[in-house]
Amino acid sequence: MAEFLVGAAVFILAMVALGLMRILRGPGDADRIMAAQLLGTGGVAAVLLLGAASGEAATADIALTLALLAAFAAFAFVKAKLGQATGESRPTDSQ
Amino acid sequence: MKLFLDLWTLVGVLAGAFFFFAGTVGLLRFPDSLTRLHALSKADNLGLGLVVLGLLPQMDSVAAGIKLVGIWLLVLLSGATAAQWIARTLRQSGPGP
Amino acid sequence: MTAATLFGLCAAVLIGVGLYGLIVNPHPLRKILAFNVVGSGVFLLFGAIARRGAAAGMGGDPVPQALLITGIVVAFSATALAVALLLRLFDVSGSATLSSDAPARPGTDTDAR
Amino acid sequence: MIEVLNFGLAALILGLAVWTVVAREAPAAVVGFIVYGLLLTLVWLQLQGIDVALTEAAIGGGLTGVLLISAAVRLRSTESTARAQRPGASTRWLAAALSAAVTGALAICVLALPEPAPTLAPQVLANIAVTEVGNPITAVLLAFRAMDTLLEAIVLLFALIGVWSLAPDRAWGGRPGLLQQADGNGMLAYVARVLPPIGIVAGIYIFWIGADHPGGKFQGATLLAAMWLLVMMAGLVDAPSINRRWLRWLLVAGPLAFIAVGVLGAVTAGAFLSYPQGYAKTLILVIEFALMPTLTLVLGLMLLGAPLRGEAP
Repeated sequence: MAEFLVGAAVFILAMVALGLMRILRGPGDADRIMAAQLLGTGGVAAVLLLGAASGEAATADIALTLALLAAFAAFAFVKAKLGQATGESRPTDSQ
Repeated sequence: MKLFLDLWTLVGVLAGAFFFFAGTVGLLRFPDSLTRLHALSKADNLGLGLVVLGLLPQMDSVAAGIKLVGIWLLVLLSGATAAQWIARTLRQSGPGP
Repeated sequence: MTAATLFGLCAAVLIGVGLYGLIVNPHPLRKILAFNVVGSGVFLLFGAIARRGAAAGMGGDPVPQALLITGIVVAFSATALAVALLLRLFDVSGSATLSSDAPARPGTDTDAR
Repeated sequence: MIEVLNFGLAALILGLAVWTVVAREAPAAVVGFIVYGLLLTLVWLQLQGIDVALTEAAIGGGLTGVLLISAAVRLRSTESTARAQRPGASTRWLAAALSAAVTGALAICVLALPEPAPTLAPQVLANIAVTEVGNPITAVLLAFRAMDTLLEAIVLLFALIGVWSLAPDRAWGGRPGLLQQADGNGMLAYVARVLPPIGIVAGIYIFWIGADHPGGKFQGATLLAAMWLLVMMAGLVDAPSINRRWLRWLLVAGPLAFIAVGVLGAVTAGAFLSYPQGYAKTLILVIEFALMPTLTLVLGLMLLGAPLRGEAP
């Protein structure tokens, strides 16, 4: 069973790694963030599969941390992007 | 019983892996950013969900299983929000090619 | 090849790649990124050495592993300070360059005048 | 199958490192770096460093990503000038040669590492019973090498003071970061109400199990800081002014408690930071509890950056 679980982790990682081609191709930053998002989810799945294969219970906590922080980069990116688009100026520049 | 549980894991994990495959194909092949976003959410929701479902019988305790499901729910919540937010920036700048 | 040797060699290449980026990329933010690549390479090298020290039923030598945790947190604080410096430079001069002859946007900040 | 996984991971992180260095645009490079941090978590797992993997997942993938992506988007306009300053071919070749030499030397060192490898694991195992904690990493961090951890906490504090000192004069003592408008769409505000309760519980849980299992104050504090940032990002609360007295006291409380325990050790057990017989675990817990809010605040405030807005509303 352990061998199968590791194999599944390898397959999922290989798949999401192919998705990283989107980081190379773009065209926009949003597409790149999407690829990172996909790899984040794939990473959570891989950590869980490897943890089940090795029987190490603590790996679930790593997956938990990844899951909690998975979308933070995307939030920060959108926030910065929207801030720029609406012309939100830094106060230092406006005075 | 052991055989049935292992079979359950096999089917669940394979089905999950398939959705990751589908998500990647969509991310690479779909023509514009919004459709690619759609493909991405499938991997988030179903791919990880099915992997978690498949792994449940392999857990030692009920608490470990609950934690697993909790992780999936967290990814669902933040993934859905991130997708909605990315869509907002896309809409603002107009859908790209 | 053991995992420790494989990732040790991988770390050596990471340090080289990061060093190249640190020298060649003129943009400060890219230099910070490259520096972080060098840093993670050093950490990985240390981690590979820790893994080789597996003994007494532990998967790796716990002393270097504990130092790695310290190192990762300190590296983050250094990165945060560097980014804050860079953003301040951008606010004051309107550009983010390390070269002294670059055109600066004068008088954008009350302190700069 | 494990070999396939290890080789695949090594190839992926190398590819992403190269991408981070050569990508044309900074945001694209930063996204590459975020993914790189995520994959490093898996590498740490393969190297049996679960505690390190947890730290990397929290800081390498999470906080650093947020810090760098915001900076990259903001500095977008400066990239074209920087591109024009790219050094000539001869410099690039020299840099490549230098980097290759460094890599080669390190690779030789890796292959020539002594066999059997030196290790301190048996010593840790022999002495861990004295500290009464079950996680060897925690024992190293807070008993055997407690001095390092104390200095680290102080370094973090100094880095924060460094960030703050970059404030324009009139904003000194004000609120750090930009004013975040409340999210009109409501989606982020929704997540910022639902996620933090779970995240705070998870952060305290990871902090608490750190005594006996992988986990600890750094990882837990990172999660708490991230939840705080989320609430601020959604505009639900504003960042505190940095001249608030409670804030400053909490920032120094951790290191001060640590030093106090150290001095106590000097008086009762004969050396700075040594714990009197039978009180090791209690004192370790005191230090950890005092450091937790300090670390949370320092990590969160460092991401917010220098104060930019004056005290006035």
